[in-house]
Amino acid sequence: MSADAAPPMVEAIGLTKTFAIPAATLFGRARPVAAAVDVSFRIPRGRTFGLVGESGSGKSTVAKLLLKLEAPSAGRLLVEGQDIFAQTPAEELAYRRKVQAVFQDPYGALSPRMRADRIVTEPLRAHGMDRREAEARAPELLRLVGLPPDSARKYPHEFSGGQRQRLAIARALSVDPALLVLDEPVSALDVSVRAQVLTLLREMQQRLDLTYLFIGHDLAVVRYLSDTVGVMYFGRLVELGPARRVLRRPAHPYTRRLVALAAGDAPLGAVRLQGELPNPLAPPSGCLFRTRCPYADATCAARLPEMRLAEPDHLVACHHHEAVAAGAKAETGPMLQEA
Amino acid sequence: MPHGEPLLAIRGLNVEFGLPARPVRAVADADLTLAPGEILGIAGESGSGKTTLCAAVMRTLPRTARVSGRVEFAGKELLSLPEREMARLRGRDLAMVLQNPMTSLDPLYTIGNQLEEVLRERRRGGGAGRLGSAVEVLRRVHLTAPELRLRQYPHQLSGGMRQRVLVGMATAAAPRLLIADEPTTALDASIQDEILILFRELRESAGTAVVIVTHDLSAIRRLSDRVVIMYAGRIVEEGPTVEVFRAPRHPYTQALLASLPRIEEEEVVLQPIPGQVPDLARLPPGCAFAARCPAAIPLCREERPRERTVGERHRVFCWRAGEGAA
Amino acid sequence: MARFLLTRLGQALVTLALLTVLIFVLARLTGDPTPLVLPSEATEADRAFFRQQYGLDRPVHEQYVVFLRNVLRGDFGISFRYREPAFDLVLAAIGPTLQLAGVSMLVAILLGLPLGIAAALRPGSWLAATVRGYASLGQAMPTFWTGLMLIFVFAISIPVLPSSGYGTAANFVLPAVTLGFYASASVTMLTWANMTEALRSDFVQMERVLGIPRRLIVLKHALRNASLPIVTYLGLQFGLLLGGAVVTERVFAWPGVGQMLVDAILNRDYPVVQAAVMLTAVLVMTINLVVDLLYAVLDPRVSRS
Amino acid sequence: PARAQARPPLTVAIGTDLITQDPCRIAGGNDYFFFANVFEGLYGPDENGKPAPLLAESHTASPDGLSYEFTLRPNARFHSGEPVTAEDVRFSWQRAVAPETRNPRASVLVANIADVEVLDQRRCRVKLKQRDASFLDNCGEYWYIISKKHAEAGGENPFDRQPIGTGPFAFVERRVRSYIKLRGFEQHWGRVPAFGEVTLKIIPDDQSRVAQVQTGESDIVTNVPPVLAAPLQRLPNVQVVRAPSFQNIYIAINALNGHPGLRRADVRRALNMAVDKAALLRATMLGFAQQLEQPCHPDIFGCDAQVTPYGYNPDRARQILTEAGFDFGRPLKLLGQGTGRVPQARETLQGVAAFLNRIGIRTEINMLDYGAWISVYGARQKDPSVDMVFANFTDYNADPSGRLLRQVRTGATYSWYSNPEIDAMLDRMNDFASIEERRAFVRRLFARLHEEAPLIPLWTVDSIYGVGRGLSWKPTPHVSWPVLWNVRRAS
Amino acid sequence: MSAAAGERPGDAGGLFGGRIRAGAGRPPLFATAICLLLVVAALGGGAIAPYVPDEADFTAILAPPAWVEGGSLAHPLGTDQLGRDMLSRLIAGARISLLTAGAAVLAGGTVGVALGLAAGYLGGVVEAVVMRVVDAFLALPFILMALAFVAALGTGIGNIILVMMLTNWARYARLVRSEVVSIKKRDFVLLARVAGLRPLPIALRHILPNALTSILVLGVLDVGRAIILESSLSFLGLGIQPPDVSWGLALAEGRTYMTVAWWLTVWPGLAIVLAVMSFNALGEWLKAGFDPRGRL
Ligand SMILES: Nc1ncnc2c1ncn2[C@@H]1O[C@H](COP(=O)(O)OP(=O)(O)OP(=O)(O)O)[C@@H](O)[C@H]1O
Ligand SMILES: Nc1ncnc2c1ncn2[C@@H]1O[C@H](COP(=O)(O)OP(=O)(O)OP(=O)(O)O)[C@@H](O)[C@H]1O
Ligand SMILES: [Mg+2]
Ligand SMILES: [Mg+2]
Repeated sequence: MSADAAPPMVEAIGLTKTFAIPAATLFGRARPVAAAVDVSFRIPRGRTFGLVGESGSGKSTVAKLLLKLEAPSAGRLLVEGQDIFAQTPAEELAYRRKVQAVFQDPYGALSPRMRADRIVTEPLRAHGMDRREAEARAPELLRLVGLPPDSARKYPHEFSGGQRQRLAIARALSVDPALLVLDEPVSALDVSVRAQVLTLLREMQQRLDLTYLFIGHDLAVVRYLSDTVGVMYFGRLVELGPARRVLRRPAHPYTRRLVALAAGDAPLGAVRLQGELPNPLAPPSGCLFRTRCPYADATCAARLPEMRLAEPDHLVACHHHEAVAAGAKAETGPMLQEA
Repeated sequence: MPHGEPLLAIRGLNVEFGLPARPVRAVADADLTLAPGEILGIAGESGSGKTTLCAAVMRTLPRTARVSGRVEFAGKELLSLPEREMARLRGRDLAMVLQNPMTSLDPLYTIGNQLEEVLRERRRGGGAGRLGSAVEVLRRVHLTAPELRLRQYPHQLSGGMRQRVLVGMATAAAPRLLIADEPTTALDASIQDEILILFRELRESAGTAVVIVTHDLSAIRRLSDRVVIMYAGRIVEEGPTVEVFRAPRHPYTQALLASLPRIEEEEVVLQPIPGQVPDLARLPPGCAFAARCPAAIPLCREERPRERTVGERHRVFCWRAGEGAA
Repeated sequence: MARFLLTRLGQALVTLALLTVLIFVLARLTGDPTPLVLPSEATEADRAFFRQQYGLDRPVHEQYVVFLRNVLRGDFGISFRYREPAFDLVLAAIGPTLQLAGVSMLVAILLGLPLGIAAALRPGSWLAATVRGYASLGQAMPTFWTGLMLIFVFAISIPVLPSSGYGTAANFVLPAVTLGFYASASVTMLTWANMTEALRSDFVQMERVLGIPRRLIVLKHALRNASLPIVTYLGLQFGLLLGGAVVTERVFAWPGVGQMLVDAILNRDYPVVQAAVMLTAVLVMTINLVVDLLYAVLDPRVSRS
Repeated sequence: PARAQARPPLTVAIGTDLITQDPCRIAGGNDYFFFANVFEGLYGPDENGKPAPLLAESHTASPDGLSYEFTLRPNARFHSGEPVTAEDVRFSWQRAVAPETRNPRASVLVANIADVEVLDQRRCRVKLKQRDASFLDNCGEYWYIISKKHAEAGGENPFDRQPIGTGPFAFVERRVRSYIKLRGFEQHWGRVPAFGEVTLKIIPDDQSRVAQVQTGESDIVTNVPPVLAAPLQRLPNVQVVRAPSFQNIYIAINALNGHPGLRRADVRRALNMAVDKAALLRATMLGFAQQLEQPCHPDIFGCDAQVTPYGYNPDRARQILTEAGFDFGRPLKLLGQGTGRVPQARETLQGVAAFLNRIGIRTEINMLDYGAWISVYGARQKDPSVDMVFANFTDYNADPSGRLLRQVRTGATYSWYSNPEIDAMLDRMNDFASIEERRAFVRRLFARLHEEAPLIPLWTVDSIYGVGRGLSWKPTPHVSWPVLWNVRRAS
Repeated sequence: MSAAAGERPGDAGGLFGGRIRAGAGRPPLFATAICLLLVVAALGGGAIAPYVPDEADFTAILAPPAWVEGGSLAHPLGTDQLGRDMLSRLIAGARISLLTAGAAVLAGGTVGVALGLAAGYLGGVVEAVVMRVVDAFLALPFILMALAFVAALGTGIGNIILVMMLTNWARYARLVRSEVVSIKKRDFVLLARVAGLRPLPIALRHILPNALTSILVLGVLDVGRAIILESSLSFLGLGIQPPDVSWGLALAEGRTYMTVAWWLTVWPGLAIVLAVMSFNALGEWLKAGFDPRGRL
């Protein structure tokens, strides 16, 4: 990463978020669930940070923290060097202009009772622009994302999924944000529509010098947009590095599986993950992946692996990555029992 | 490739929704055959009628649907079968896995209860010999700790586990035909693979024919013998999987395959299909894809393309298919 | 379990505390009881004595404190009118009301569930249309009207049932049908809506394609799933029947708490009003608590993590 | 034949439950029905409603009217079997005025008793503080004779447990708000009922109650509203029995502080002329009432004065009003009862309003529930925003003093009228030793009141009973709560 | 441009899904006609009634309807116990019945919605307080409130409305709160927060419009309920008071004449039944249209 004097757009330092799950169980007692633990990364201005990982691994939690929809349990989150959880109301308002978001579900993201022009200009209005002026900017915003100007007067249900996602992007762009949080923005879309939206996102980034936090399941898609990639497993970052390197030569056994599966042309059944998913309410000791890791041994059950440099700029949290990379580690199968 | 008497033969199937004055033809003039033990993949744009087609075969369409045509299963015409007999076929000879695994199990009963219920029904149908116990069914779908699972409720299982339970139920009696509607969409890549492997095993062990509907083209490529591509309610291309993926003949199939992310010189390349899906209630007179087709000629907009055979069991509905790939 | 119960009990206590204020204020809103309790011959001294005897001459907030203190001891005071402990009077009346509400509920369920299910199974049929008509009629007919009609038909024209009164099993029929008919209307609609939804759910589709017999699908799966909101509603409805059956009780001379409450309000008999409302409120809240527990039994998602 | 000896049961449907079983705490309402059947006084109404000796066999009054000597019947017994003694009579008075009992009704009669002397086992002397011509009349309903022994032995509330009296029916059991069971008292001194077990069912709703006699579930229903009586008459198995009552329906006029015009007697007379009572009675009461020209029924003592009825004369009424400079611009505010203790209360007031409208007076009706209504009607300070009140007043007995003192005396509970001349006459009313002298005086008083027109008398409603065909019964007239002892099986 | 493209059945996102149709299919014709008729009657009131509705005519008491023996065309639906024209009373009654029911529902709805919105969106102490009060009101017998207020304030139309409002609002508050709790977790609300909107605009612009359908449906169904409620109050003598006339009052007053003059109860009874059925049918239709899952 470049050693710019200016602070990076985003810097997360030891970010942790635990949820208490109370009422989900009528008769149980509240138990903490760690959704994100000790997550640290930086996103330079104008770049994309891709976040991948299994369902429920805490990707959206990181996104929500960045959007200030949740407050962290520990750790700091700096945007342009400023801690976003220590802001005055005025600073917060300014911050709200700087950061916008697009979510996964194109059906749920738009108020079904609002017209397109009001949807895309709502952030402007929230930041004090008067209605006439704001709505005058609607056609321009719609054009920006490739929607015809006559769509201004339509309601969300009159748009297709891909078009809705465009609307959501137009709205996010309306206040000239510097940072866009994209939480699986294309997962719900058809292959062909997905391609449309992705090209649009890339084009916008280049045109407006945007910084992206991009969350996705599809590694090819992540790779298409991202400069840096973080891999999460059960709340922790297990691998972090330049997108190409991580996705071509993964260091962590979990990432290896992901990449192998995503390759897609491997014959059916060639790559199989064994073992059990860890229970978030009673996480295993040591390395969280050991219950499914083919290389697990006693060390893994005893100690939590630290993030270590695998290569320059490429961090991995695995006790055995050198041995595995060298092909020197034999597959022992997952460790299901406690050490 | 299995030959002989087809297991399933769909002839001129039409399914309409909405007001008769302004019908939505979710499936139009579909012709399709399936041999015993064959695996068929169906892909296509969202809303192109894939689910509707499957539901028509299972006769589980909502009452508002108007169905015409013929669906023959092992020589029986299904559409005119009394509901009683149809119910007897379901589950035993014809089974289906629905689109959404998260909600396809009754949340109020244990897995064991629901599985037993299915098994009881199968035994009554006379399939007793090959059934085995509930535990065995779960073991067959590679579920860990099956005894425990039987005592658990659906919400205590992950999506992948539920999906496997459903597949186990649907395949308990080794049906002759299994229809799986997007069985893997909601799943992790790793679990996705598990399910596909299961289908393969089922065909191998019991000779079950499988129809799999999915957006995931790589799943189709790896699993199925034959593939059907649908667009706007119509089958636009059908052929052996290898051949269609190698040399797609319909411009939509070509565009669909091209829109998958591709890696060229270390860069990921995307090629979206321009334009929008047409409104099913207001289809143009000619080819529905014409408006987005780079190879469209005036004829495409005026007249609906006829079927054209371009290889062994490979047919395509495109005026320009004969001229070689566009 | 314990935690849930404690939370719910805590909430119920807060609600009860609020209720004491509401009830106290509402009772006093009705006006001065003196002219109603004392005959017109009463002298000013008689009136003053009466007020002093029941503490009505003290400032309202003091009266409230006294009331609260007594309630905490389970003492709701002496009825102005009957000069008996209000609580005993109400206790005697709550039995008949509970019985009537229970039987009506049963009638409502026995009528409403099958009708709602039948209509849900055959959308758009004449049966569904009939059920809709039935339910609308049930909602639209004031209970006094239904009750009087039933008396005319089944006690006078075809004398097979007692017209009114309380005591024997036969006495239950007409009032229970009157109330049950009214309550069954909403039970029908609710069952219909929830059954329709349950029948549309994915697991019902799944069971269909698995060849599970229709009877099982409907009765075992769809109905149980549909019953969750119905159970909640029945709890509320039961509360409504407890406090709201006044009209029916009156028409059928049912010695229940609803009628007693009306009489007490009309006679400004504060202690009885307060006792009656408190007791029904506690009952209503208890029933809703039971319903919540029942819900947890019916729905494993709630009870098992 | 042997079985016919056992006396049959009787079921009566009544409208409201008892408030108390203790005769010293009597509060009103239906309680009288119970007390009249289970208890007795020294005097009381006979079968024709006239005061007659009950527990007393005879009496003599002193010439100054301040002392009465009663002789008890030798065969008068309590339900417990004990004979009634003079000591019991004295005790009954003492308990009625005892501060612990504090019965407001005691003020009417018992308060005027200075002392009761026991002369011997069967004789006693009652001394009055003031001369009171209505004393004997009032004896019946305010001075129920109770057993000293029972009262003193019975603990805290002896009558709540077991109300022992001397009446033709003895208490058996009661289920609150459901029924009261009595039994015919065979040892009664004279009025032995023809029935064994008597059940008083409590059925509050009029229609449901009337249905009881139609279905044969009850033999008698009380308080049949006129509208339900009419169709009942046509039924083969039911007879409608009516008896004149003393329940007076009238419109009180606010002559104190309401519409200024109402302070003039000529205006009030004109209002009397404006209402077609006969038509209103036919329409609302379907004939089940006795139209009144004076403030009370002619059977009331002294209320038989020959006065000229106002008649229905709207033109004359309007003319008088115009001449009197009546302010037609200000509407008259009418207060009525919304919850029915009086049959057809709403219709009656609406009818009156309609007649007033007809002569050009605008009206505003305000209906209140009984409690709110009585708070306004009986308030010490009369509400100036009320001009007329629909009211009912039930005479206790044939003596008019009780009601006149409440209805028209200055400052009385229900008086919306004030006139020193009338007040002076009222003060003198009971102070007569000679009945004839008193009658002449009371007639004069009523004649004056007719001229003064402090109210618009309408009618006395009939007590209407539905009685099964198998029974014959002539209810005692002029009592709202008849004794059932004379119900007989029709032969 | 395709409206339905990408739209899948069951994908409409539940209660507030993308697809908003004004009702499912055609509106119920008969019900709509009845409702229109009622509105006309209510608006026209005395102007279209042939007689003054509370004018007594002692020469024509209890005249039967025109087609019954003894009836005349002067009073097509007959007259009541004071000789008042039934038709005129029905028309005048429509006004008061609908006014009281409508106003009660509107007022109760407004208060309930506002409090439910506040409770659901703000949560915390506000929610705790409001919901406990709601519980308390739901546990109070309706009849107590009605009687207490009527006894205290008298029986004017305003008071009847007030009473019905007081007995109604809690149900709305409860409904709205539960709606809000689920809506506020939806993406578009989160995104509105991301956009920098403050609580009040979010509540009013994003949450309320989406809860509106169920509120509306409850409201429409409630109008019928309120008419019945008012008639029950009249039965107890505490409803609308003369000279005002409502169907409930007419029914309650006329019920003693049931055996003498059936038309006194049948007409108002019929009016109530028709009105309630029509409102319910309209409500059902609205609900079916707004809510693909048909939740109550
Ligand atoms: N509000 C909440 N309360 C309790 N637990 C929560 C909450 N939000 C998230 N979690 C839990 O935190 C963990 C991480 O959730 P998160 O949504 O961040 O996962 P994700 O990586 O985005 O998954 P997906 O790929 O499925 O979107 C999960 O176990 C989830 O159940
Ligand atoms: N019950 C219905 N009523 C009306 N239209 C319907 C109904 N079911 C399906 N359709 C329409 O029929 C068309 C085909 O739907 P279908 O669900 O078969 O598509 P699909 O190919 O399975 O799409 P997806 O990939 O999104 O599952 C769509 O346009 C849909 O809107
Ligand atoms: Mg997520
Ligand atoms: Mg589908």
